[in-house]
Amino acid sequence: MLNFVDSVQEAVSGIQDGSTVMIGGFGNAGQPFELIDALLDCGATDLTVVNNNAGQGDQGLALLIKEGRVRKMICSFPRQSDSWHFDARYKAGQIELELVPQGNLAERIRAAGAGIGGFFTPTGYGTMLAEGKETRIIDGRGQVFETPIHADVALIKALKADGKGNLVYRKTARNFGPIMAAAAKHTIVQVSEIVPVGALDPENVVTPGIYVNSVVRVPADAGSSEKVA
Amino acid sequence: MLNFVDSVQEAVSGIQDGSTVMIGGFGNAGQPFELIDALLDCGATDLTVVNNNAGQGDQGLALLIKEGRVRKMICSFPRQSDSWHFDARYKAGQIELELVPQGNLAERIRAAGAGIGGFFTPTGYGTMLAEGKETRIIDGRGQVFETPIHADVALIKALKADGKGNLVYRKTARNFGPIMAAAAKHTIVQVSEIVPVGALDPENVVTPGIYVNSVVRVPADAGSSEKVA
Amino acid sequence: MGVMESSIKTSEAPLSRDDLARLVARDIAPGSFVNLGIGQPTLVSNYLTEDQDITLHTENGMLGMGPEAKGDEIDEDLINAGKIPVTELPGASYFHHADSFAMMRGGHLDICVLGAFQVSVTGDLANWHTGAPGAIPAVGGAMDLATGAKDVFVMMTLLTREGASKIVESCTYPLTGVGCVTRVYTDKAVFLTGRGGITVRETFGCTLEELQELVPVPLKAAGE
Amino acid sequence: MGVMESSIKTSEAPLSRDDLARLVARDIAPGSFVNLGIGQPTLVSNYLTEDQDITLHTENGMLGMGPEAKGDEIDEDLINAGKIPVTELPGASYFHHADSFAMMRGGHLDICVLGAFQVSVTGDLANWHTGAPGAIPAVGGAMDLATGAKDVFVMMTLLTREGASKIVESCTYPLTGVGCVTRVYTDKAVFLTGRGGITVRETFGCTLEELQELVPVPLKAAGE
Repeated sequence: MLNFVDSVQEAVSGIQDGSTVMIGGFGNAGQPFELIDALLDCGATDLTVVNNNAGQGDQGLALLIKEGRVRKMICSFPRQSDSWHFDARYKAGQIELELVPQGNLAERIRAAGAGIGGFFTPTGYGTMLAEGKETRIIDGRGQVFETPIHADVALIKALKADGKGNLVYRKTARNFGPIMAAAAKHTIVQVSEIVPVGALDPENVVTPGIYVNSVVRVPADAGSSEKVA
Repeated sequence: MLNFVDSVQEAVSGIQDGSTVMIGGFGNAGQPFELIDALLDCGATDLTVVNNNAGQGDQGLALLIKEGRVRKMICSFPRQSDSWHFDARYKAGQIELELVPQGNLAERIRAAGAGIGGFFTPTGYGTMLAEGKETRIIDGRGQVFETPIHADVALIKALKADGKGNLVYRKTARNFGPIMAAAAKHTIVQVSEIVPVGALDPENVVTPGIYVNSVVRVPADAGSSEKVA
Repeated sequence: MGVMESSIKTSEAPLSRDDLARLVARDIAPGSFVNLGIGQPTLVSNYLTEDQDITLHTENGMLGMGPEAKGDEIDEDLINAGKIPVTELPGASYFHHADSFAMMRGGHLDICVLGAFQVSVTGDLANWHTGAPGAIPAVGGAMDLATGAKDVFVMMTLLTREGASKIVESCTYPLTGVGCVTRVYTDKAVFLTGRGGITVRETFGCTLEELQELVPVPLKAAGE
Repeated sequence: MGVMESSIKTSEAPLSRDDLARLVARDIAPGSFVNLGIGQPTLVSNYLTEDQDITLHTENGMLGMGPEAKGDEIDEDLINAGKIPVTELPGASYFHHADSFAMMRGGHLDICVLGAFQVSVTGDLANWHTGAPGAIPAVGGAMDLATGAKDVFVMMTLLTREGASKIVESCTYPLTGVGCVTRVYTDKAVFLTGRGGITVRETFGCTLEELQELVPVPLKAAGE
């Protein structure tokens, strides 16, 4: 069911301890900063978080990790120049890391949304990231079996939602949004603008409303001064 | 490499005997009628054809089958009220049929374009269409292993192409076009209109030009009077 | 096997196809995303109300499908899975075949309504192939629909023309899906399938005991 | 092991990073779709000419990426895989992460240019992880790029700061991909990998014999 809610606090209020939470974004593009802040405020803990990275600087996901609310990260690139909160927790053995090649991360998220039980891919074959995984040779190529990544909740950012929850994105801020929306049981979207039903061209809808559960409007410039460039 | 060609004849001229040819369309929507007619005229034979159906009436794919040019059909729904040419060849044992549930057909075509070596799906589990196939129970659900469907050539129809081969489609005529374009080594597209580079909004491109090899303009009303309603 | 009398709802006469479609339509929860199979299930769309705010999916690449197109509305690029020209409602969206089946197979559709040859007590569905020698098989999207939707409703007459029950202990026709059907709407009764076998929610023009005589599997009233 | 003298091309001096980028750019066939990895490979974009009509892919969801954005062009929603603000060229397109990696993993990109720690004679690539105890591993899209593109070009200095060859018999660092590299561009030579081991296409500021002294695997001139 689709709901339009008035605040990011209300949007995330149902997130339970122990949930798997997907968070959209690649770099700052498409990061639902305000929803992440609300998740921090709401107190949910023991989370498994799926994101391309593991937090940067002293904001958003990095603060969730700093506060000890993340039990496990599933990501492709945790180590960055400013990923100090993750680095500290990881070195202290206080956070679990499942490191996934970025294409496998995307395809596994897509598989969850598409009802695929698992798939074989050449990515990672013969590397330490395939250790312990099932492999087989298909058409002469070594391949690794990868499983879907499902989530309880997805937090994503889009440009506009219409009254049916249909979404469009903006430039490279699209990134993980559409596949996370489909992979999570409950998808929460922050948008810059809510438009009437019929205002989006049906040819150009990127995420159909069937994948969307909660929509909250966050004006595009809200809090942008706090963001790391 | 992308080429803009002047005729459907030129567009299909490189198709070899023994090729696997994907043909877009679901019903009349998105069927590249003129490209199919050109394929009929060019004489290529011993083809494996991938299409949702196996020809209807006395036109297009049905004529290819009538003329004995199709060695094998890979499709989900060969039997229709007017599929008499397929029916006759099939009953005479003159055409091979690989019957694939429609969702598996779509997902296997998508897998080919996406470099997936194979995947497990619940569709077909416990049915005769899974006989002889590898199965396993994943998360308590029976699943069947399905492999990608690659093609030498795809013949598809889109609404517009820009000078980079980027495509947009129209309504439910989109259907198999985008996934077939990605699954074939050589993708041939008939479009109603060719527009300059920059005329399509990058947010709304459905098939990026990387998947397109030959584009030919066929005005929307050309030959439409011959089509079955 | 005896059937206990119960207080389940009944009606004076068996339901017509349209009455059955009206009943199915009424049972669809507001706001649902629904796929209506080709044939009898398509009738359900005639009885969905605007208040219900149901979004129809057609597996050839669309959400927000409207009623059948008439006259000038007919557009050969806008058809449903039965290849019938249809219309587009405000808030619709188009997507390609893999995305459309991903939507179905990923469990995002609330309800799919299908016709059937047979349904077993454990919810197995047979609706695509008679298995007759020489018959040309054609499956379309039936297996994806059967395994993908959260709830699979079947609409059918209870009996074949020859008077045999289509509710069976075990399907004799080739299966479409295993244990996938959750409800069966027939002219004579509504059946619920699932854990613990089949139960009867209501009957139409017959008592549960009369119904039991037509159906070769033990029946009981739902909720008992 | 003796190296036969040959007539392969050479130059007076080793190549600078920019000269190397210019060489790689020149070697990219017109009309190609190319992904340039983070770091040194990004320099290649400075030397692509308009005539070449190269389309750049960035794995965070774009084809038709233009040069780095400056001043008012900077848009936080338009970045490359290195998270640097970039621009959009006419004819660009955007897509989501799974579609973007499907493009790469499905073999649709002609060339991917990557940096490396080591490349083996059979084209194994190590470029993501030193394997040092305590190091936090981070792989990003490296493994997808290495296995997905039709041709994988590596750009690197031939020697580490300590003077060890990065062309090796067998990688000692954790692998990124097996047998995936087709060419290696270094400051001292261009190497071709593939069936039959490694060959040298040209040298820069050294003879093949001098090059052989730096590299612990037997070299021969390409085409011999």
